[in-house]
Amino acid sequence: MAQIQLRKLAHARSGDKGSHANIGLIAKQPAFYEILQREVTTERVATHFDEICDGEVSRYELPKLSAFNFFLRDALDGGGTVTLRIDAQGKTYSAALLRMMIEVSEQELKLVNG
Amino acid sequence: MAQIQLRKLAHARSGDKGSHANIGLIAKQPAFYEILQREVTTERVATHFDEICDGEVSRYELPKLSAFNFFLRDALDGGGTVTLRIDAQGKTYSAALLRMMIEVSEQELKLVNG
Amino acid sequence: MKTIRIGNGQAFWGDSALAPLLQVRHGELDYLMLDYLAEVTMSIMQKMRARDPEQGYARDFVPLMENLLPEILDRGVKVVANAGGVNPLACARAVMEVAEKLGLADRVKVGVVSGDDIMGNVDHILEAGERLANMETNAPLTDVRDQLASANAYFGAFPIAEALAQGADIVITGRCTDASLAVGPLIHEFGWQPDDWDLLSAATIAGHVIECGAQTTGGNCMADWEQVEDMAHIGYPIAEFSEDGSFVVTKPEQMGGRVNVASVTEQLLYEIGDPNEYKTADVICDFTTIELEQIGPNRVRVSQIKGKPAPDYFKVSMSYAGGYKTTGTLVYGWPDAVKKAQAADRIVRKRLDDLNLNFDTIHTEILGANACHGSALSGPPDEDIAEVQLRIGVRGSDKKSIRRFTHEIAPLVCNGPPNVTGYFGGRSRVEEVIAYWPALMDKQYAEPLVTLFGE
Amino acid sequence: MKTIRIGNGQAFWGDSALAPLLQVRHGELDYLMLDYLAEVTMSIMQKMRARDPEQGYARDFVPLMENLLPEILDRGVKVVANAGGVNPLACARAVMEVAEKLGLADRVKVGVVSGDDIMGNVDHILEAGERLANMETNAPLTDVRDQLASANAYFGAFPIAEALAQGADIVITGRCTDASLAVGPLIHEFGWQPDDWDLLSAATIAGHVIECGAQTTGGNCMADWEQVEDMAHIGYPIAEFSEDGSFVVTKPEQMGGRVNVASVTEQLLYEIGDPNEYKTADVICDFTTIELEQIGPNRVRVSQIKGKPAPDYFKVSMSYAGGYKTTGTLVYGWPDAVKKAQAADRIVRKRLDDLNLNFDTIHTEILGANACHGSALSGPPDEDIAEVQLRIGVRGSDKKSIRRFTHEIAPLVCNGPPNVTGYFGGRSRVEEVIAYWPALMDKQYAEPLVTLFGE
Repeated sequence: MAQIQLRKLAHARSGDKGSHANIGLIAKQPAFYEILQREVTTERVATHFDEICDGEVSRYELPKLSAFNFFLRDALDGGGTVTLRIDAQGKTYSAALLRMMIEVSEQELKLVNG
Repeated sequence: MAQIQLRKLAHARSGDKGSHANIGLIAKQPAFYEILQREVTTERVATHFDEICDGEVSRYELPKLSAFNFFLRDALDGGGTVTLRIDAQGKTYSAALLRMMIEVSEQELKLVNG
Repeated sequence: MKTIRIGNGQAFWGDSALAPLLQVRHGELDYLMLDYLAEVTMSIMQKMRARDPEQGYARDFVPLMENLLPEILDRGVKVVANAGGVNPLACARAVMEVAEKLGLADRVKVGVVSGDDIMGNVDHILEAGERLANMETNAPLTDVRDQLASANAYFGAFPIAEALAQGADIVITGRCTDASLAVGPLIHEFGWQPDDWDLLSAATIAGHVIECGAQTTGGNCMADWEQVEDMAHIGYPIAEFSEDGSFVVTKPEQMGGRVNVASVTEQLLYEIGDPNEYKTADVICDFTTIELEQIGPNRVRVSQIKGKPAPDYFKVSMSYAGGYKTTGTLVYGWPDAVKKAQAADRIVRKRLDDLNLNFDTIHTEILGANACHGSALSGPPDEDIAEVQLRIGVRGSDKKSIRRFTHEIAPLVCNGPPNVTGYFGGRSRVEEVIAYWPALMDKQYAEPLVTLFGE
Repeated sequence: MKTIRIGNGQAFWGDSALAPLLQVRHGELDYLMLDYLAEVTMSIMQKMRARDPEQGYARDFVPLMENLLPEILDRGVKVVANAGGVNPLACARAVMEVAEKLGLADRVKVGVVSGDDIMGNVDHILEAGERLANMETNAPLTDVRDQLASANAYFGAFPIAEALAQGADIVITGRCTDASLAVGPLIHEFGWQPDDWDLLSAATIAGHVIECGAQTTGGNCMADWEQVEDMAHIGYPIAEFSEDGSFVVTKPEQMGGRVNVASVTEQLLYEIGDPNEYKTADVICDFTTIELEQIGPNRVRVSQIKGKPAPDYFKVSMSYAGGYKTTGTLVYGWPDAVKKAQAADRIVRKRLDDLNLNFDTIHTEILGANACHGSALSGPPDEDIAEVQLRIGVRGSDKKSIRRFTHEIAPLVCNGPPNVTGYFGGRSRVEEVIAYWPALMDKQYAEPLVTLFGE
């Protein structure tokens, strides 16, 4: 087993919906989709964003796009016009998710490293 | 001989005079004054501040205070109200000077490391 | 097979002033879609209209039309824009003035979609039994009724199609779902009915993909961003929509940027909730069946889109006065920049304590160390960092406390940790917080109104 | 031996609002000295007076006096402040109004030193043969005569002593050398003559040491800054001046901070040129003979000060309209934050090139990497930095170009590198540059005028 950073396997984009944020997480290759599905669980994302997100996290699957949508409730200190955060609309939360360390098998590691 | 950073031997304060800046450099102990006198020359300071200072550098000695005053002409992109620099009044130039690496003998090094 | 080319030339109020011009010139467009309205924008426009009853729309749209008008008339490109903000009729009047100034008034028809502003009817709607509860908290609107500043229904695309059917060359709307700006022209061109769910869903997704401008063509894209070509001259996106309900995302060939599956996927997922049920006034879209295919350089085909019957309510976007806030900043330089900023923060908080002020929140960020992702995710800061910016924000309902806070930043320059700068803007401005109140409302309570200018 | 205690309670306009109060309460003062005028401040006040002829002084001084007046009268503390800015008479009128409101008008005399404003005489002075050449560039004033916004002579301390001799409890000045605010009381108390060079020099240096407030008592001090005690409640400095021309620097015992040789030395060297010849209107000071001695906890004795005859000219501080400037900012987040900011900078510069705009300077800084000390000194940036702030500034005489630049920042949010935020302030404000023109002028061309209010 090996620990690697999520950004090796995926890219992402994030934004706001009122006081919630969403992060679209996209596998760099369709073959990585299952690794993301296993590793980037709702629970792990909620823990990862503990300091930022005050509400629940939901995960939605979009296998045809090799992607997931994460919905983070109350993750913007009240939303775009209310918040005191510099990232008022969660535009950098995409990268925050990609900081996550995930566990992959040696075989998967080879796949990722191409 | 050894290379050490000036901040080991000195502290400093800086500010503006119109479009010029000054830096007061003060030996942490009177015994360091002569090292500063030898190492922190007008020429070396001018080279050190090449990117920041467009004019001449002058050095003034204040041995009774174990200190020097450096006067940097045209070092503020036009001065406090004109400049586009975040450090409009050169308040952090003191620390910039303390980045300088200077050369000391082994004996002096012992003195500095106390 | 008939195709219609819709290009986006503006992703938000403040986007590139040149983009619409270049899109018209190089995009071979049938329609130019311009999106000016973020949720944040509506509250800004509200403040503008409060100061001047002839304002409250995206002012930049008027000089833009002055530049574009001759060219769009010559090329036969129609414009659909939500530039109307909270005052679409005033916006249309200003555009007609420009047309007259250019001697083109007899060649231009401007259609306006209004009626989304339900501010005057809120009490009636509440009395009729709608709670207008906050979708996020479920609190009833009565909680903030007295502070309410604006209330607008998110209309769909049919009123836009109606304006085009009446002959409008330019359609100006107030609040409508962003994607409608693309869906309206497609309804008009293809003659769709309100229950063409799959087609309406496909058109909505086409609108969603292009509504954020260059975010689809390589801008703000994490996938291989360094490989995006000539970002300085990035082309804005075009949806080439076929009558079969598929579309191709592309950009003007002559311009920079990159349209590939990665950038289109990032944008598909931008600002959505449940991808099985993306709701607009006209349809519920399903994102999970979408298929993407790179069919040529900078051409991505989007197909297999399904839709479900529209909800029987409008989403309503309301704003209300929610107190005050301000953020004070200082820059601390090397060495030990983070330590100094932290010490300064502790000093300010102690002094605020002594003053017995009243805040709902005090929030500190150290830019360079933990501002975007917080301390836990950002990891230990670089001890040798060149400088950081300390940002202390306060929010609350007591304006005096917020104002008093603004006096506590500058003194640190002489009475706090050393090597401090970046304080030349003076005391920070106390801002009124305009908070956002999203709700649902039965469609009977708002009626789109189409008006034509220039007949 | 007679000693006089002068405390500083304000280092600049915007310094701690509580400091003067605490200094009066705990400092056992004879005089409270308040410094409001940086060079930058004069140009801000100039703009204020242009908008309203009853403004142009440090407004905060008036509510401060409202708070302090009963206490300073009870304790017999006199106040000397350059709060008058470019409108000392208006400032004095406002203070007298406050005294009346408090029912203390019959117990207060306010002395005003004016006459430093030579704006109305500039042409006369030029015709009389003075060049008023820029001390920094030697260019003649005629180069910027048409853009001239203000012209003030730096007066010395004798007019302040005169106001005190006339019985003033509060002395309000316009432009004078900062140290004069301390020298004036000492002249008055000790009865010095204009040729008491050593004493005037010592008093000037005492004023210089305390004029920047807490910078003498552990604030903004690089020497062991982490060891400074209770910086949240830092005491402001006091000079305890003896008739022999030595003085002790100290602070109120009850308060935090630290007075030691290191902090006093840093402040001695603050904003000086040639230490052999520090010139004011009253004397030329020599800093090279000064001796410092720690004579007790938070007590540093300053002695052995020498002075030389005063110059026969006044320094004149002038300001003129020098074009326009603005700075646009964006925040780029991890990963590769610096690379993204650099790419964005290249994009903006290319777009500005395309627009054919006219700037004197375009200046880019990346806060977190090179903003304070430049790239060469800051060294390679941390590749893993949490975020940086990109700051692009432009300056020039063509206002349209500067304004057009402000439209080029926000678009990067969607059409530039990814993970960008921090753009919610809207377009940056175009500022008029008020530039500074220091010159020398024969003393005959300006006459200090002392006026007493409240008799």
